[in-house]
Amino acid sequence: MKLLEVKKLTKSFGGLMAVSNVSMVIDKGELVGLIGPNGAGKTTVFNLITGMYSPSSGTITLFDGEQGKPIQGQKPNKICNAGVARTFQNIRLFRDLTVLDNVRIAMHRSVKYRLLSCFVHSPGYRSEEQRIIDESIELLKIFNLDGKKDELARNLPYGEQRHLEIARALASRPKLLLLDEPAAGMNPAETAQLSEIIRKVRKLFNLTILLIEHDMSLVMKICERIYVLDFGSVIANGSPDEIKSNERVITAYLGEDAIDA
Amino acid sequence: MLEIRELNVYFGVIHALKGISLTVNDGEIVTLIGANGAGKTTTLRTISGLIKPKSGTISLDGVDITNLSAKERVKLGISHVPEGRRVFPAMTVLENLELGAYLRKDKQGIASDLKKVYEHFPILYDRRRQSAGTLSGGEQQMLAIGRALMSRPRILFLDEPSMGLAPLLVQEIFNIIKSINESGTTILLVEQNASMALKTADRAYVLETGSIVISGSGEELAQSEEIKKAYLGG
Amino acid sequence: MDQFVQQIINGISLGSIYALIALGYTMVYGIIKLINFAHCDVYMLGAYIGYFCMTILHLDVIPSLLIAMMLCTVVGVLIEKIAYKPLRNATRIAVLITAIGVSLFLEYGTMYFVSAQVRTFPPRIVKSMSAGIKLGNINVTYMQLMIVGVTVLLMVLLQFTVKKTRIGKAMRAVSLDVDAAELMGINVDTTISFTFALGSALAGAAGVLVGLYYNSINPLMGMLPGLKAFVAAVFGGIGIIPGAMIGGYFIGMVETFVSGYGYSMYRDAVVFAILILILIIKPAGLLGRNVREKV
Amino acid sequence: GSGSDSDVIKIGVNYELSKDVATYGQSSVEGIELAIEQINEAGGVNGKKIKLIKYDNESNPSIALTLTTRLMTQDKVVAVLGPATSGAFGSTIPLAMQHKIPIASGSATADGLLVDENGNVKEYAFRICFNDSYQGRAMANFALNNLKKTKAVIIKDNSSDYGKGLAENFKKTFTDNGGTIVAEEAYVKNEVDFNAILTGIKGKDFDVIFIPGYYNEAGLIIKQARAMGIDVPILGADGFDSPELVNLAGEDALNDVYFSNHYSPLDESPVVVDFIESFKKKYNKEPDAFNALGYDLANFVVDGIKRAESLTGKAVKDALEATKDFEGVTGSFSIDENHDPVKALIIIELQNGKQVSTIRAGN
Amino acid sequence: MSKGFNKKAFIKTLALLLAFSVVQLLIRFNIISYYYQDILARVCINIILAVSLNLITGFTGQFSLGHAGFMSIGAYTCALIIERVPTVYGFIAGVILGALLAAFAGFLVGLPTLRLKGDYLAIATLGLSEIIRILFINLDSITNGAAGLYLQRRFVNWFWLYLFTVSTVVLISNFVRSSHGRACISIREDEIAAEAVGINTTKYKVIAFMIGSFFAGVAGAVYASYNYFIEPNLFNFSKSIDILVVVVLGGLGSISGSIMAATVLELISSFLQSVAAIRMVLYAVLLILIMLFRPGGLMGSRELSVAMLTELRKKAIAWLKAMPARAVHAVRSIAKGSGKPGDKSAGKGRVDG
Ligand SMILES: Nc1ncnc2c1ncn2[C@@H]1O[C@H](COP(=O)(O)OP(=O)(O)OP(=O)(O)O)[C@@H](O)[C@H]1O
Ligand SMILES: Nc1ncnc2c1ncn2[C@@H]1O[C@H](COP(=O)(O)OP(=O)(O)OP(=O)(O)O)[C@@H](O)[C@H]1O
Ligand SMILES: [Mg+2]
Ligand SMILES: [Mg+2]
Repeated sequence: MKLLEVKKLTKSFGGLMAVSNVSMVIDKGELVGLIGPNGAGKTTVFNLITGMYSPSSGTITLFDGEQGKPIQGQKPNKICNAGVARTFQNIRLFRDLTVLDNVRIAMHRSVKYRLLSCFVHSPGYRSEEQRIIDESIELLKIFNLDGKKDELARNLPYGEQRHLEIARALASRPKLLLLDEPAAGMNPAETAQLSEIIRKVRKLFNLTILLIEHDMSLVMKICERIYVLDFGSVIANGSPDEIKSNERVITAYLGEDAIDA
Repeated sequence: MLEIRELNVYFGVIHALKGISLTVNDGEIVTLIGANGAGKTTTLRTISGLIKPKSGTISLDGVDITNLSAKERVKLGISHVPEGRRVFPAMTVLENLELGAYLRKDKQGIASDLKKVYEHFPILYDRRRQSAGTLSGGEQQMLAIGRALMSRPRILFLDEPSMGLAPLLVQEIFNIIKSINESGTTILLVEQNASMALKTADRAYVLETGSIVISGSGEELAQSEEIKKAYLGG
Repeated sequence: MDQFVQQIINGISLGSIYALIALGYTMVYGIIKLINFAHCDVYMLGAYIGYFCMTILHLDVIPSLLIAMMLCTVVGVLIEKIAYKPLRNATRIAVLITAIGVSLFLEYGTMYFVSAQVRTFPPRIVKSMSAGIKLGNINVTYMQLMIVGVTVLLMVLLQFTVKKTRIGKAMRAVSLDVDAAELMGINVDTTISFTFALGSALAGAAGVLVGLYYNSINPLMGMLPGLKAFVAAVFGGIGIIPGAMIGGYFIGMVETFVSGYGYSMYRDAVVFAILILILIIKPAGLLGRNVREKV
Repeated sequence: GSGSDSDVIKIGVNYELSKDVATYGQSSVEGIELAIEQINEAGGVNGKKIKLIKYDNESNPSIALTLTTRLMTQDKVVAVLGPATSGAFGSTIPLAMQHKIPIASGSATADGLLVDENGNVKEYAFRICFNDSYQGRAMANFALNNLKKTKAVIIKDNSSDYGKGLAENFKKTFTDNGGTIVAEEAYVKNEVDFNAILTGIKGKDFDVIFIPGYYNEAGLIIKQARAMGIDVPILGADGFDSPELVNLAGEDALNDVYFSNHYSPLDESPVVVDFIESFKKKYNKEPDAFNALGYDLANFVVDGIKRAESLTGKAVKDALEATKDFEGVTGSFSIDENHDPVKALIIIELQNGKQVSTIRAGN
Repeated sequence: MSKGFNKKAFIKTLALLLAFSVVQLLIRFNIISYYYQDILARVCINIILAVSLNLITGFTGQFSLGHAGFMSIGAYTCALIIERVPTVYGFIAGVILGALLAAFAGFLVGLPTLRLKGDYLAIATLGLSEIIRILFINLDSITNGAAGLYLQRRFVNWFWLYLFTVSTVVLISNFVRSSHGRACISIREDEIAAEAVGINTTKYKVIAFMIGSFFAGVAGAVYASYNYFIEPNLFNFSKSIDILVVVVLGGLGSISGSIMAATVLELISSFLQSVAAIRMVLYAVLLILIMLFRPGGLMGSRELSVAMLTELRKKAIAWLKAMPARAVHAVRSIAKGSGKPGDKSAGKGRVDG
């Protein structure tokens, strides 16, 4: 069953075609990789899907069951509320807030009380706040961050910041999660740990995941299907094994002796 | 060439570097590895003069440079590719590169170095009029390295140069590091990609929460079980 | 028709004054992202220094101007060293409050010494400055021509400095990333001091020129044009040198035409309304590019 | 019993010493301090020295209010001088009524300031300056009757109640008696460039300009108007009175300028001559209207204190109310039932920067 | 759990009532003089202003230089109503209507200008408040122009001041601690990330502006009635700056900081009155010094809490305990003739504490 369909997506900056004519389909429950050389347009695809940019042309459709809804060009918060969450290539946490607050903010979407009742803190308000805290802590537990819930995000080590970003993205209860280089800056041990976590949350939250990553050990290990982008266009699409042996991908991206991992 | 003795750095109450000593000999590639937050970046920033140490000495070619300004250190031949690239976003690629040669006056030398950088990173030539802030992550990394080379350094610090680069480029970058080194530049390399780093380096130091715990030749460390377990994912 | 031309002349000369002050705002803003509220008070100091040179030392206009520029440079650099430099790593708004403090200090420090009274320049000098050309019904004084000339010249020089010279490149680098600039071998402190020196020298010159032009100075004289100049800088795109100029002329023109056609009571309201409209259309000012951060 | 057991008598000074209208406050206080110095040198009041307690209200009526409270209840003064502007002065009147301590201003000119909505005088408030309607009317009549001008342009100080009050009253009298207002323009304090306004009116048909405002800006308006070739008579009020007017406008520009005032330096009465001399000695400059009004204000209040039966607010108020033929620098005056001074107004003519004649004007 | 919460709220309410009654009694028995009442009133009004601006600038991160404009709408509305209906009911109606109109203005301002960022927004808000002021000057027939409006009666007393101040503080701090408040804070922290986690940033900016201006309107109304007099120039650019100074000095994003700064600044200001001639110079120097030594403001973005007080107390006790030793040391070193070392350590202790 389709969850996301991208059709003929194009984005140009001035004369530069960052993304050109990209079409892809992601089914519900899949874990799909998006790889390609630096500057191929991967992050731009994410930015288009999440509404950070509006496309020059093309459509992006998000499915709810059979029902498809175009989301291109909408504001990021709308798209998030439609069920798409993301992390950023350059970590963008709320650095001066606590770990707990980072997650709580992202739960805003599910908050049930009205604007006026938050002025007086009615009983309903209080139980709802408690729910938010409880659920946030549950979420942090998955990432082993519950013990640090009162620390400022900026004071976390890099790896934990990446984890927190994923936790925050999950807090909005997305159907589709976009991860932009989650393993960047991590050492192999940490990367291994990350892949475990990705597996776990995927099961737990019934997630569909689209993942950008340059660490092939991670990508090849966990992705079921991979799209390869080069100069803004899809040059290959297939299972990890197919991709590994694709000549075009090897010359453009992987290099001859990269697949020892 | 570079000698660091008993370096102590504090951030407020955090004791980030706890009496670090290390040496880099002329012509070597030395790598500094360690987990996140171990203090690798802090070490580099201290050596290049962005952070003032509480105690300890740094000397270059036997001259104490602990109290020199960053500018004077650049003059003496230190160049630093900082963590997170730190390109000048609103300036074009070309302007960024020119700034790398800020302290140099030899127009011809600069021009030929510029050519060399473009040879190393052809994509930078294509993007030379684009503002650096809109480059992709990998492109920015190349720019940062290119910019550092423009000062024609004698010793180059690289802080996680492979971060966010495509596999092909990772190899490429390490090749470039090697060739830069071969053309006479001494290199101090901080890396998360420990296996590549150890492969490339002559010697290595392992940093853990602000102290150096192990040091040795690159090969030696690459074989060490401890290292394998902690840093090589083995 | 005559009236129209005359109003354009009025607008240009008023605009030049705003532009002259706005250049200083914009330069400092460009490098440390600080709305240097004290800038308009350095302008006021310049006027007083010129005044004392001419009345007490009986100097001529040009030497007074130079002395004022020199002393203002010193003041500007001192302000930066004492009040702003310790706050390099603080939030911008904290520095802004400090700048307000410095501004109050200069205003009331000056007022304490020279009282709030307006001062006028010696008649001999004022007379020599108020000559002009008459073309039919249209009046242009040499002073006006001089102010316009100086403003345009300075703008060109500044733009050249920032875009083409080494120090200019250093200024831009510092404004983008202090640490990285330092790694390039740029002396950040010197560069910032240089910017303040340049801006303050401009303010000093503007103070003397404008003081002479209108022949009226007082310790609070910087407030009104300071605010307008700041608005002008933002209007043109703060941090952008030609922007300050365009902003200055724009505001000068709008003010002139609104007043000139009988709506002087609503003058500032109209200026601000247009400003807001323009900002809504161009959120980073007329010349500013609204670059969305790449994520 | 305010301070009756000590050997000083405290008078509060609540003036605009900083921010927007610091010039008015500072000038007033110069006059006040000179007067008190002289009084103390002459032995004070019944052997007691006068002590001024001086605060800065930052040109802000709201702070003026606090300071009045402070002066009346903490410092226990017998009277408060100031503030200078009508707004600030008016806002403190309720406190004077509440604490029963007189306050007096030398420059709060707004009409109706001292009476409540039922027309009853607010007992504890006094002033020694003309009100706006008096001067506005006088100048309108002067323009119509003496100068025979009927088409006026008003350029008013839009940031002060003074400018607004004068303009309104001038306009009313002028139009009621057959004149027309061709244009009404406005500026704000500390402005220096009036070329746009002047160019704008230049094309119109008018024969007199009225500038309700202060010399700081008026001087520049006159200068710029004359430079532009506008040579109709220019009228103003006591805000013009300052030696700086000549410096600002330049002698050549000050032709056919008329303004209403309390006194003229041409006046040879000994009070005026003495005042000018001692003022020059103390401050090394010529006095202006605010200086003179401040000086008179202090003397007026001390005169009241001298005559008061006791040092209570009520007694001082009664004494001030009874003031008759007080010989001030700004003219001799008595206090009327509305606590306004009854004093003559003169109109001064300037030619080539010199005061050439004074015209006694009634209404 | 929820029982504990109620207890806390109960204790807080009790403390608030107690504070009110104590001051009320002190005023009754004339222990708090008129002058101190006056200072109290000003502090209260400044607290309302600062806390409301803090919501906009401190919590939501929107740099506003136009708070005085919103305040003036409340002030004029209230004054005009009181003028016609000079009763307590008129006053209450004035406050409510003033606040609502100010909030409406906040809404109008918010919609178009909120796509502006940083200094551009600041200048737009400054412009709007100036436009409002100029309108008040020129709408002569309603506002009496530059001459201002006089009010014969003062309705504001300790009861009203306390009510309005406490309500403002409680309502706004409740708001910022709610999910909606956190949405505002996230805008300050990182607008792009906030959008990405589903926060409608435009909506929350407008909400922050509306709530902030609502309470600025309340402050304005109270101010008008307290002062007997208002004029357009009371609400000029410098007034906005004054409010901003309080907020920054207290700490952006700290309500207790705003409260403290409003109090401290008022006290400093009245203290400096005794040196009228150079008070502004001293004030300026103080301002600079405070910012140099505490660039994050008195409180940073933290709130005053019991834990913090305990810590402070501990520090103070330690400091006091060390006093005798220090004194002995000082005496000794003076005896030895090595200057006055006591000064240095004392000064340092203060800056650190
Ligand atoms: N806002 C922008 N303005 C101009 N060019 C842009 C902009 N954003 C992206 N680009 C360009 O589009 C191309 C694709 O960038 P993108 O960030 O999507 O690459 P990427 O595939 O994510 O690369 P990397 O793996 O290095 O992160 C790059 O060449 C980049 O310079
Ligand atoms: N400016 C700073 N202020 C406070 N603490 C800092 C600062 N910079 C670094 N630290 C702390 O110093 C320690 C060392 O940091 P450093 O950045 O040097 O680590 P690193 O080894 O480079 O880690 P990474 O692999 O994540 O880059 C960390 O605990 C970090 O939190
Ligand atoms: Mg990318
Ligand atoms: Mg690092």
